[in-house]
Amino acid sequence: MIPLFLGVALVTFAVLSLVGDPFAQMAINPRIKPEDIARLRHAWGFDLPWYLRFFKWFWSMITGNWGVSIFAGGKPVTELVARAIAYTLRFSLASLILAFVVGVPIGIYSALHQYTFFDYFFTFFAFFGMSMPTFWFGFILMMIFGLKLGWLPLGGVMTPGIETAPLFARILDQAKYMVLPVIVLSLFSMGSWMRYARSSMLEVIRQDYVRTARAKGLPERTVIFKHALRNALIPIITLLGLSLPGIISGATITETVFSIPGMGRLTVDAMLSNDYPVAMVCLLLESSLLIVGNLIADLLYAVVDPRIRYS
Amino acid sequence: MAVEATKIEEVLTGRVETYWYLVGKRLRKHRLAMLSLVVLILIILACIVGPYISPYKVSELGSTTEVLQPPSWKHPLGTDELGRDVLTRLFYGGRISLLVGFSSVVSALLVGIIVGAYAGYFGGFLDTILMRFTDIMFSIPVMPLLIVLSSVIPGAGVWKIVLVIAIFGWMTDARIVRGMFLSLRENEYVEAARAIGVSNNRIIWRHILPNSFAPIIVSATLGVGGNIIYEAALSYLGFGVMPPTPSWGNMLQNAQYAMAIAPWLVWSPGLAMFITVLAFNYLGDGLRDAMDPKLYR
Amino acid sequence: MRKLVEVQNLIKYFPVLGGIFSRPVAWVKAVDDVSFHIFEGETFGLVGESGSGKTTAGKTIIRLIEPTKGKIIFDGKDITKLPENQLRPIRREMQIIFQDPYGSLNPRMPIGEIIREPLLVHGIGDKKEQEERVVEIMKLVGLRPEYLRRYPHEFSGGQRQRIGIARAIVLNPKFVVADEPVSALDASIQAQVLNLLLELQQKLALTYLLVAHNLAVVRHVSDRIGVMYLGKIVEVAETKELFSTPLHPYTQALLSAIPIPDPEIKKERILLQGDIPSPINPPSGCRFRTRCRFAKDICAEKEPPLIDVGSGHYVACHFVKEGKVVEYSK
Amino acid sequence: MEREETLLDVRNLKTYFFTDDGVVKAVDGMSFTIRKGEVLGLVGESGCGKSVASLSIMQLVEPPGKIVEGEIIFKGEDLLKKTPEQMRKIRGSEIAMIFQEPMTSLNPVYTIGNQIMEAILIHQDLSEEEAKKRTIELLRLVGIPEPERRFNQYPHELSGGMRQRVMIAMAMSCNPDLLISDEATTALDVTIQAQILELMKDLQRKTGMAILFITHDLALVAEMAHSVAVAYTGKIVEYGDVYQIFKKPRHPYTYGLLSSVPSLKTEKTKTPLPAIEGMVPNPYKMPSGCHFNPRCPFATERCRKEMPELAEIEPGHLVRCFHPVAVEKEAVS
Repeated sequence: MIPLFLGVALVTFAVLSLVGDPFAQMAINPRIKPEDIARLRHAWGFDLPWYLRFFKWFWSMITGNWGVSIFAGGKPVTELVARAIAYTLRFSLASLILAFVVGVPIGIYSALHQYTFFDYFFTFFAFFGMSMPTFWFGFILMMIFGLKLGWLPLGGVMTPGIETAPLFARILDQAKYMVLPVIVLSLFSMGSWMRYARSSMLEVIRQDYVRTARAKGLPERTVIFKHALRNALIPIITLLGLSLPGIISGATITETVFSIPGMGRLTVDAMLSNDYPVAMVCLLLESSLLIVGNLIADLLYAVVDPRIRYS
Repeated sequence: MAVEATKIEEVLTGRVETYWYLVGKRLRKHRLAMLSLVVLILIILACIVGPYISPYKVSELGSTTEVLQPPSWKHPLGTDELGRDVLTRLFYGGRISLLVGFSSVVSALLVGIIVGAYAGYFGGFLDTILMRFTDIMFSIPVMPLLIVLSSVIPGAGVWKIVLVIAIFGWMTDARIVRGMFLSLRENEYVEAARAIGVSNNRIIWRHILPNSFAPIIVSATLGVGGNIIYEAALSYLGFGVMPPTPSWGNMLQNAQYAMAIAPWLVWSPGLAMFITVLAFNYLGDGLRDAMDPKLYR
Repeated sequence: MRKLVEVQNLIKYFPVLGGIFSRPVAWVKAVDDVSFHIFEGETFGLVGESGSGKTTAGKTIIRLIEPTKGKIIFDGKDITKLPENQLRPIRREMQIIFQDPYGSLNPRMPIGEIIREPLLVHGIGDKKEQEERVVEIMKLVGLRPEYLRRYPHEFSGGQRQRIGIARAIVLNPKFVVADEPVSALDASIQAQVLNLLLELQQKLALTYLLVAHNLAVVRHVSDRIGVMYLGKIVEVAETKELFSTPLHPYTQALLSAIPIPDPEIKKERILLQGDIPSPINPPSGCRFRTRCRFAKDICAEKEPPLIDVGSGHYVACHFVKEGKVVEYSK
Repeated sequence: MEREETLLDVRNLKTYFFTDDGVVKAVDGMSFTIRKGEVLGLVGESGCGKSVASLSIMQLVEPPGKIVEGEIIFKGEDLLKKTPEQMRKIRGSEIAMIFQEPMTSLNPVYTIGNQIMEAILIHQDLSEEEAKKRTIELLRLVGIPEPERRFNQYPHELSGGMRQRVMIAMAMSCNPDLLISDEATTALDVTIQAQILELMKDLQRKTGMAILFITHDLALVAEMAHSVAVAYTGKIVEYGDVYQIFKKPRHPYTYGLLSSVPSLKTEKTKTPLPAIEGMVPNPYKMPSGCHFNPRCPFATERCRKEMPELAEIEPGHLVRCFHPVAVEKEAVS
C-alpha cells in the first residue's frame, strides 16, 4: 500500500521529469528577471539533485502544500483541484453505481437463462457497450437528445444563474446535466460487468457444492441466491477494484466531451498549457483514488470470502 | 502386449488433429466470430486498396463550393470543412488506426511476454520486483497518463503514439502471461523436461509459452480494438496523431463543433471505428471459446 | 549387491511464503532426515499417505527438487551439490515416470517429438538416428510407430502413460523413479502398465524407485519397501517380510486398512484415530504418536531412531528392539 | 441377509447426453433393485455410467444430459412422474447423497453448522435452536471431536476426512431411507478411508437405511455390499449377491477385472498380471454387438453382432453374456 503509493509517485515524477526544466524557456522572455527565475527554480527544487527534488516534491504533495499553478494565473492548485475532484467523484461514482446495479443483475440473470433470447440480447448489448468509443457515443447522444430532441443540455454542469434557485430546483437542474455523461461513462463498464457476472455465475453453478445444495432438497431459489450468488460475487468484487482505472480514464474523455470541469478536464487543460505542477497533482491524486478504491475492494473481498480472513 | 485398440482406427483414418486445426474447427461454429473475421478482412482490404481506387487524394482540398457537402454520388460520405472527401480520408484514417492498433499490441505483447514469462517461471525475488513494478504501473490511470506522456515525449509521428500506448499496455499481458506460467510450470511435463535436462530457456519458449497462447491471443485480439479506441481518444483530445495525417480519431476532433450542421462528419469515422472494435471483440470472444483448455484434455 | 542409489539424512523443507515481500513464514517439513539405499536391479517401493513426503523424496533423489540438506549418492557419485551443467550428463542415467498421464505430456508437442526430445537435448545421433530410436522405443512400450505425429489428446490414459514411459527410457537410463505410475488409471488398465514396467525392467536391467500409496500395487512389483509417515521413514523391509511381520504400529494399521476383494475375509481393522497432522507442525518426538494406540510419554519426548532389527528390516519405534517386537502393553 | 420389501426399483433407465459431437448413452438401460436395509455395490470403471445413474435417481442430471426412458420406483411410486417440488422434498430427506470430492462439495463461504442446519430446517418442523442442537448431535454421531466449536468453522478449516464426515452428517440429518454414496472415499487416504467406511457401516447397522454404494474399487464392494451390480458402458453386465460375484464371476469382464487387480492375497510377485486387453471404448463409437467384445478373449461372431440380454443363470445371479465363464474362480481374489 505505502510502497505502492511511493512507487506511483516516483513514476509520476519520472514521467514529468521527461519535460526537462520548465524554467529554461522562461529565460528567453526578456521581461522576466533572472533573479525571479532563480527564485522559482529554487522554490521548485530545480537546483537540487533529482532524488532530493523528488522528496521535496513528494513531501509537499503529502502535506497538501501543492503550490500555485505556474502558468494559469497563479491560482493555488488546491483550489483548482478541490473543485475538479468533486465533479469527477460525482460523475464517476454515479456511473459506477449505475453500471454495477444494472450490469451485475442482468449478467447473473443471463447466466441462469443461458441461450435464451434475453441472454443473446444482453450479450450483444454488452459487446455493444464494450466496443463503443466513449467520446463518439457522447456525440451521438448529444446530437439526438440535445440537438434534435432538445430534451437535455449539451454540456456543462448546471444552467447559468441557477445558483439562486431553491435547493430542489438546483438538484433537478444538475441531475439533468448528469444524465448523458453518466450514461456515456457507464456504458463500457456496464458491458464488462454483464459479461463478467455472467461468466462468474456460469462457473459457479457448475460447482460441486451447488449440486450438494440441490441434493439436500433446497428450493431452487435458495440454491441460487444463498449458495451460488455469494460465490459468484467474489470474483466480481475483484473487478470492482480493476474497473476503477477504466472509469477514471473514461472520465477524462467524457469530461472533455461534455465540458465538465473535473479532474480529467483539468489534466487535459494543464497539459495543453504546459502547466506541469497541476498535471502532477492531478496524476498523483487520480492514482491515489485508484489505490484507495482497490483497498476498499480488498476489504469487501475479505467480507465475502471467509477463506481470506483466516489465511 | 497389444496396443490399445479402439482409437487406433480413427487415428489412422483421421488427419493429424493439431491444436490449431481443432481451434479452427471450433471457431467455425461460432457464427458471430466468423462474421467478425469476414468483416475485419473486408475493412482491412478496403483500407489498403481504397486509397488507390479513390479519385481524390487524401489531403486534397476541395474548392469552396465543396466545403461541408452532405453525402452525394460524388462524395458518398460527404466532405469536411476543408472540402476533402470523407470516404477517402476514412480509408487512409483506417490504415493509421489499424496500424496503431496492431503495432501497439505487438510491442506491448513483446514486453508483456518477456516480463511475465521470466517473472512467472523463475518466481522469487525477480517476480516480486517485476510484479511490484507492474502494480505501480497499474495504479496510474491510463488516459491521463497517456495524455501527459504524449505531450512530454517529443515528436508527433504515428510511431510515437504506438510507443506511448505500448508503454502502458504491456501490464495486462504481463499479468496474464505470468499467471499462465505460474500454473503451467507446475505441470508434470515441465518437470519431465527438467528431468531430461532441458535448459530453462528451452522450457520457457518451447514448452510453456506454446501452452499459454490461448489467453495471449485472446488478449491481443481484444487489445487491437481497445488500442484503436485509445488512439482515437488521444487524437480527439489533441494529443494523438496530428493532422493532416488522418486517423479515425482526429477526423472526429473537429466534428463535435460541426455536429449541428454536418452530422455526417460524426457518423462515418465513429461507425467505422465501432464496427471494427466490435468485430475484434467478437472475434476475441470466439477465440476464447474455441481455445478453452477444458476442451482439449 | 551394489548400491546404485544411496540417500543419507535427506532433508527437504518447503517455505510457506507470506507477507508483501513473500518471505517464508513457516516451513513444510516434507522430507525430514531420511536415509535409505536402492540396490542395482531391484525395485524399491516407497509407500505412504498424502503428506508423507514420498513423492518429494522421489523427486529430490533425481534432483528435480533441490534438497535442503543431506547427501544423495548415485552410482558412486555424490550428486547433491552438482551444478545443473554437470548434472546434465547424469540425467541420462536417471529418469522419472509421472502420475498424471494428462499433465505429464506437453499438449502442443506431437508424441514423436516428446519421445525424441531427450535425444535432442543430449545430442545423441543425428535426426535420422533419433527417429529410428523413437520408433524402436515406441514398439517396445506397445505403441504403434505410425502415431508419432499425433498429439497427446488423441490418446487414452493408458496409452499416454506408455508415452511417458517411452520418454523415460529412450536414453537407456539405469534408474527410473516411477511416481504413482498407475494411480490415475482405470483398474483394467493398471495391470497393463504394471506388466509393462516389469517387462521393461527385465529387458533393460532397470532399477526402480516406485512411489505409490497403493500397497497392493507396491507389493506386486517391489523387492523391498520403505514406509513413510510425515516426512520420516518408519519401516524398511523386504516385501515378504514387511507383509508377514510388520513391526511399526503405523505399518500394521496401514496394512489392515487396505480393503481386500474377498467377502469371506472379515478382518479386524486397526482403526487409527484422527487425521494426519500437518507437516508444518509435526508432533514432537515420534511423529506417529498422536494416532498410535501404544503411545507413551517417551514417544513425545524422544524421536525413535531407525534401527536394524535383523536381515535388513529397519523400524523406527521405541517399542521394537533387537529383532523382537516388545509387547505393546500400555 | 433378510429378504425384505423392495425400496428402490430402477427399471430400464436410460440417461443420454446430447452433445455437439453426438449422443453419449451414459446410462443405457440399467435395471437394479435395492431392498430396505440392503447395501448394493455398483462398480465399474470411469465412463460406465455409475455416477450418472445415481444422479438420475436424484434427478440432478444437468443439461445436456436427460433421462430419456425408464422407471425409478421408490417406495412404490415412480420418481420420474413426480413434480419437481415433490422430488425436491424427497431429496435430502428420504434419499440423501454424498459425493466424491469432500473438498469441493461443501460451500466455502458458509460454516459447516449453517450448511447442515439448512438441510434440517428445510425438511423438518424444528426451530432454529432445536435444529442447532440436532446438528451438534449429528456432528458427534459422525465422530467429529468438539462439535460445538466445529459448528462455527468453515470447510477450509477442516481436513478431507473431516469434511467427508460433515457430508455424511448432512446426509444423515433427516434419517434417509436410502443413502447414495458416489465414490465417497476415493479422494481419501487409506487410513482415513478405513475410518469413513467403518462409520458408514456403523450408521447403516444402527439406522437400517439402504445404501447404494458406488465405487470403482472392487475391494471396497466386497467389504461393504450385500449385492453387487457390475456396470460397463452404461449397462449392467453382471448382477448378484456379493459371494456370487466374487467367488463365481461369470462375465468375462468381472472375471478379468478381479484377476487383474493386484491384491494383498496375491502370493507371487513380479509375475505379469492377467490384464484385460484394450480399453473402455469411446462413448461416441460403441462397438456393435456386445460392447465388451473387442476386449473379450471369448468373443465370437455372435458377440460382434448381437447385444446379449441380462439373463439369470442361477437364482439371483444375472449375467449379460453369450459365453459366461464356466470355471470356478477360487484363487483369483
